[in-house]
Amino acid sequence: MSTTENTPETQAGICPLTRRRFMKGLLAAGVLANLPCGLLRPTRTEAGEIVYAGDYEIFRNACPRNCYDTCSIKTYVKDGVVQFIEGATESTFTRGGLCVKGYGYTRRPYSPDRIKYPMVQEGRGTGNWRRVSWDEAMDRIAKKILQIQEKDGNLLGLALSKYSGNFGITNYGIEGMMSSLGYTTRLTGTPCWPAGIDAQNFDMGDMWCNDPEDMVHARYVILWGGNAAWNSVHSVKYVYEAKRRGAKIVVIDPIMTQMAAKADEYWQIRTSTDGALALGMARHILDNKLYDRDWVMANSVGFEEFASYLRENVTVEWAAKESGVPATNIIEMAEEFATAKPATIWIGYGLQRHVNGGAAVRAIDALVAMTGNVGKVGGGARYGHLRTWGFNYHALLQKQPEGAKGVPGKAEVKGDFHFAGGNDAAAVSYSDRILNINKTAQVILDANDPPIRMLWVACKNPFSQDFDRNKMVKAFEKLEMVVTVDQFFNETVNMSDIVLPVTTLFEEWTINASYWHYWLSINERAIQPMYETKSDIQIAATLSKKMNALKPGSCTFPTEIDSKEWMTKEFNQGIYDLFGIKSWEDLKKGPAKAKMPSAAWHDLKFGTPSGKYEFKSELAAEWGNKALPEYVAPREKTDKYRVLTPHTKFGLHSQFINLDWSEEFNPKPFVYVHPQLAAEKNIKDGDTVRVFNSIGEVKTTAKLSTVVPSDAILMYEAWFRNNPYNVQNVVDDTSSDMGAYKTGQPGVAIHDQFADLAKV
Amino acid sequence: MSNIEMPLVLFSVLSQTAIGLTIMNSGRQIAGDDFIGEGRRQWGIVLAFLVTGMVASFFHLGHPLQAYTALKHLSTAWLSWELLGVSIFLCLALFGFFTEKEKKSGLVAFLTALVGLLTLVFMGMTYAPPGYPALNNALPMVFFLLTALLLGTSFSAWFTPSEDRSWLCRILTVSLIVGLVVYLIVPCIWLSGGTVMAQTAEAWIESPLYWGRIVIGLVLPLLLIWKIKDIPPWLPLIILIGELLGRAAFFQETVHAASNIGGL
Amino acid sequence: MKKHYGFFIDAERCIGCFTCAMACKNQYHQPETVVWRQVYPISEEIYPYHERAFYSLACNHCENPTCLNVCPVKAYYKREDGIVVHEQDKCIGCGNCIRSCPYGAPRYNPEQKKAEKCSLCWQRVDAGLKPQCVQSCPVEALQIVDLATFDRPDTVQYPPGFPKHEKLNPSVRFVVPQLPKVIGREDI
Amino acid sequence: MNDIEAIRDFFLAGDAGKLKRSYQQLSGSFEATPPVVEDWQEVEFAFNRLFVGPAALEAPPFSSVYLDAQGLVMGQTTMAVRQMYAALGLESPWKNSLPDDHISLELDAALAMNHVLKKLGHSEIQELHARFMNHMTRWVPLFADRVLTAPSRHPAINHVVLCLSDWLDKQTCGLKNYQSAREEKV
Repeated sequence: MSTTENTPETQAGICPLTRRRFMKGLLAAGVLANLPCGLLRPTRTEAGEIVYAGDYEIFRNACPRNCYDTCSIKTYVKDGVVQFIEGATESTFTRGGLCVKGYGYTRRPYSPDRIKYPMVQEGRGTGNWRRVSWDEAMDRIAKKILQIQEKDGNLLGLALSKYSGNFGITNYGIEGMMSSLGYTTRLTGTPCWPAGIDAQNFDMGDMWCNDPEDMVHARYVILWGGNAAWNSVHSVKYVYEAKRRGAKIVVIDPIMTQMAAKADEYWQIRTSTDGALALGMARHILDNKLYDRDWVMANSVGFEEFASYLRENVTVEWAAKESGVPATNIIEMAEEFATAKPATIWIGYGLQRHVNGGAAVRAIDALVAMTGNVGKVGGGARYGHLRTWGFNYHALLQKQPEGAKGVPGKAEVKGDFHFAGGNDAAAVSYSDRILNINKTAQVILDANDPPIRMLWVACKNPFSQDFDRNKMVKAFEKLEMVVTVDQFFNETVNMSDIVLPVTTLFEEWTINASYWHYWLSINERAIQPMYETKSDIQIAATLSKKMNALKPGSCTFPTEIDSKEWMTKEFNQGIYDLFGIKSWEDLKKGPAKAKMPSAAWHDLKFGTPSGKYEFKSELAAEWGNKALPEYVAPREKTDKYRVLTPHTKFGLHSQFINLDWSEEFNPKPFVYVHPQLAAEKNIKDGDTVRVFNSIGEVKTTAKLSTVVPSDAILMYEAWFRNNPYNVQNVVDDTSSDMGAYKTGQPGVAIHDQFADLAKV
Repeated sequence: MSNIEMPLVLFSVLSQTAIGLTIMNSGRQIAGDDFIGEGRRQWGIVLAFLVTGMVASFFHLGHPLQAYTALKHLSTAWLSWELLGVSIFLCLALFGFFTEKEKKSGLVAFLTALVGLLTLVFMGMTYAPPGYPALNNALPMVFFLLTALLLGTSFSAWFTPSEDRSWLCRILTVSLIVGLVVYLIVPCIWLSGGTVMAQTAEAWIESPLYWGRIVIGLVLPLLLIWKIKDIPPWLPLIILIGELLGRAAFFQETVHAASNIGGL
Repeated sequence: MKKHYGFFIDAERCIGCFTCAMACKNQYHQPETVVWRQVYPISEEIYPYHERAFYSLACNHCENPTCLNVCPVKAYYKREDGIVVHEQDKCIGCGNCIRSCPYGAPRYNPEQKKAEKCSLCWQRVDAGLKPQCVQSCPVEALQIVDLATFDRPDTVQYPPGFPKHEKLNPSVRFVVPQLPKVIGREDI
Repeated sequence: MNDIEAIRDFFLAGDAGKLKRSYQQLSGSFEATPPVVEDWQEVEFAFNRLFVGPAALEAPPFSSVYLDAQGLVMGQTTMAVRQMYAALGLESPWKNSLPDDHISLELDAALAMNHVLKKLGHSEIQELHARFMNHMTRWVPLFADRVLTAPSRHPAINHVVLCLSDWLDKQTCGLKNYQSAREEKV
């Protein structure tokens, strides 16, 4: 639809001619029989005139990014080309809308800058690229893999770096591809939310949150350490609705976020002291007998021990001193929270990216539990869930080739989205080598037996997203071959030997579920893949074909796959029942919502060893933490000011910000500095400043802003296509306290970073 | 900060010069001033200014070939009236040029001057849009009248024997002083207005174009006239340069209301 | 009463997410630098927190549109339902509407050398759909309303930060943003 | 081999060998003498930086990038060009995977049109051809300019682009004659 009179013909400088006008004449004259053109071919059919108005084909897609909202998309296609997209109106969560990022999607398949063909770089970083066929690319890769096998007797020298660039279910075929080659090195864990996942597992036996749509029933909502207004825009309407119905909305955050501006109250907390604040509130609730005694007695273990800990170690004054929040306010909120029924806390992922982040989440969980708000509609300690992810993981679960060797013994590959299954435990005598994704640079440098010789990068941009970028440069020097699968050229591609072009969401079949809301969408192939792009599982199949041609039996991955068929293989009766659908085809009519009660733990049957809510968790103690949700001190300052590098509203990690439409509204990065700190440093709005610490520096423009506390520096993580800005230059890989139990590796203390700044 | 709009700078200043010159011509013809033989040359100069300005104005349009359609909206668009005014003015000037031989044509000159004066009013209305709070008033009209006056009088000197120029000198001196006062006071008034007006004032005051217009277009000519007590043939050109600089400031430095949306 | 469409901008709900502006680009694919809808941050003099309150504005479809009045070629017309439409085939690119509109709604399209502006998605409206920006808003802060029947008492036509032009009578109504109670840190 | 076929193949070449082959097939009927190329690998690297990737292209070989307000492919221009091919009864073998307005495909279409013109002198083909050439003259000079001034420009590639411009000039000369003749008729 276009309101402009700018017809395609005037745009291109040509006028439309109906073909039948002279087709007949030409055919009669026999001229078309021996045209000299070597590329163009006679049209196959006598199709009707191309219509330029209306008449769209509509396809179902879903945003596969690492985001709460996982929006269900309606894609309008004409002439085989995506024209525009909308949110699916069938979903009560997205209600026909997407977000600022999602609406930029139409730029992706058709950007002239897209990676189009498999290419080989003669010398990393030289920019000397040769275009090769898929066959040649695979030949090089396969030969390298066989060479590693030959040299080391195993494939532990082949490592996979993959995370959340595409959360489509069939994209787990990348892990499947690695398994089908043998036992390899896996960079596992998650930089995102692991400490909180462990915390919730210790407390409740799983991470499971209420349906965000039931937040409207809450009488008191605390959004703690998360900025929903930027990172889950579709959830905000439920917060508003709760407010309209009389709930009080409180935001606790070191930064005066957009969500904070929309709350009834905003509390500026000292970064990394969330645990102290929660425990201070708990102490007051305890002292005033405002806790839900019946609930605690019936549904928990260890409450008495927790209560003694509070009495002996915690006071409201202490909490006030630690957190910077005045004691009177702590008391007031504790009383309000404890008496509002139901009350809920949305625990953001920001607050657990600390050396004491898991402990803080446990303290907040305890606050929700002791007030009897767990298992209630409109209540809950909301963090995330994977309850709607019960797929077959057909693409993921591949068998190693016969005779494959790895690390002796059985080691379970873990990860937030890693789903158990696959190998028969008894039969397994080898395992993958498991390394920490959050220390990618360090583990590459440290691994020596055998060294990591080859790195496969997919759904990830390590140079933009992994920590300590300067160390990453050194780590890459150690690698013999780097293969990156991506849509756009970025610094990681620049540091690769081979790049493989991957499809966009419009060009492949897959399924997408959310880790937050309860909706499920399929992702249809709306358009033909552009250029020579392939989906991740097609790439796996292509590699398998080559591996087997060079050395039969060296790869168990199928050599021919139909991606639509592979999508259907992920469904099972459990999924159909959960979503109340008869077949996956029902999803072509629109997304479906899980038929689950809206309250997590509604039956109060917890997944903990005791089956109850565990204020005291022996499991936590086993994994090296305190059994009780005790306070853990923040990380010692390593430089003058705290550096916070949260998400920007214009991007999702390294994605979207590079698109031209995005640049229209967000052309360049800034460092946000409180006017008081700026004055001390003689920095004015618009000055170029240097943020630096022992591991590196970032240079960018200063914006003075009172939303940042005066003892912190704020920069949003981002990858711009024409700007070397990279916050990972000043973020080190210090671990957070939890994560190893469920995700295999501890998280990373992204927000426990420190630096100094100076005017350039 | 807006676009310098060079075509509009040239068009407005040059057409206003033509109008000013015609008004002077008409005034003198009515007053019975005797300059036989100069009349046709004067029409020629008027036409030269006007046609150059009009040609320049085409470069301002995205689609110059459709310029004639701009006459369509006489009901509300001052720009349509401006075009109509300029067109009639052009026709009359051409008529004047071709008909005036030996004989004076006081009526044609008078009519042309009248149309010119009206056109100045239309121009003043056209360039006083709500988008520019500092100009959304009578100021553009004042500026344009001043331009016509300054350049009309000074270029008139070309057609006036030096012994007859003293009264021209007096008019020009007074006009220059008025211009100087107006141009110095206006930004000061803006400073006490709303945000966008104040921003406009600051932009003007910080602009070399504005000070160039004050110095070259007003102060320098005043000093020269005071010193020489005459209008030498090159003086109008200096004033013209000043006017062009001033008009460039008018277009480039005036702040648009939309730049302050969200601000007080 | 006659229908008169306008935008209702609830700045209290608005989270400044730019979704509306991007949804517009997604629908109309305007060239670089041409935006029909822009999200303007409200200055700290009005809302004391930097970039935390916004007005999402496009064309205000004024009752007495200056763009229409000043256009010398009659490229603008106002529909019965109040929508101000710019017909690009008539436009000669004189820029008069761009200079004239105090709300910055018409923009210059450097490719076509013509002006263009928000159409209130009249084709979508005619087809019974919401304008794309309205449909896209995740917090229902932006709505299309019929001013003939719109009577929310808590709205204003000229909130601080929005140029007041009573002659133009812009067809917009606002709810102004509120401040949360802020509990600051005691230690800094 | 027809020069324009050589240019067409040059812009579609996937490697140094193919670049060399098509380059050598340029007949030399163009005024400029082709620069001697010592290292074809170097040409290939430059060629990829200009037209292929994986980094952002210095001179995208698609007309839509130059003519569409959007600056991306598969937009209005691509579809209009597709329509032109369809008018001749032709379509791209890479429909919806390679944009139809890739320079090589456009040259191929021009070849087809020239052929039909010669055979038939069909007036409607003449009109189609004129319009298509008009389209090409709108973007090829912009494209050539980008190539000639790109950071990765290379003498050999410059030569091919100059040959292309040359050819287009000759074509449009004929076009002008045709147009003036047509105007007279009107």
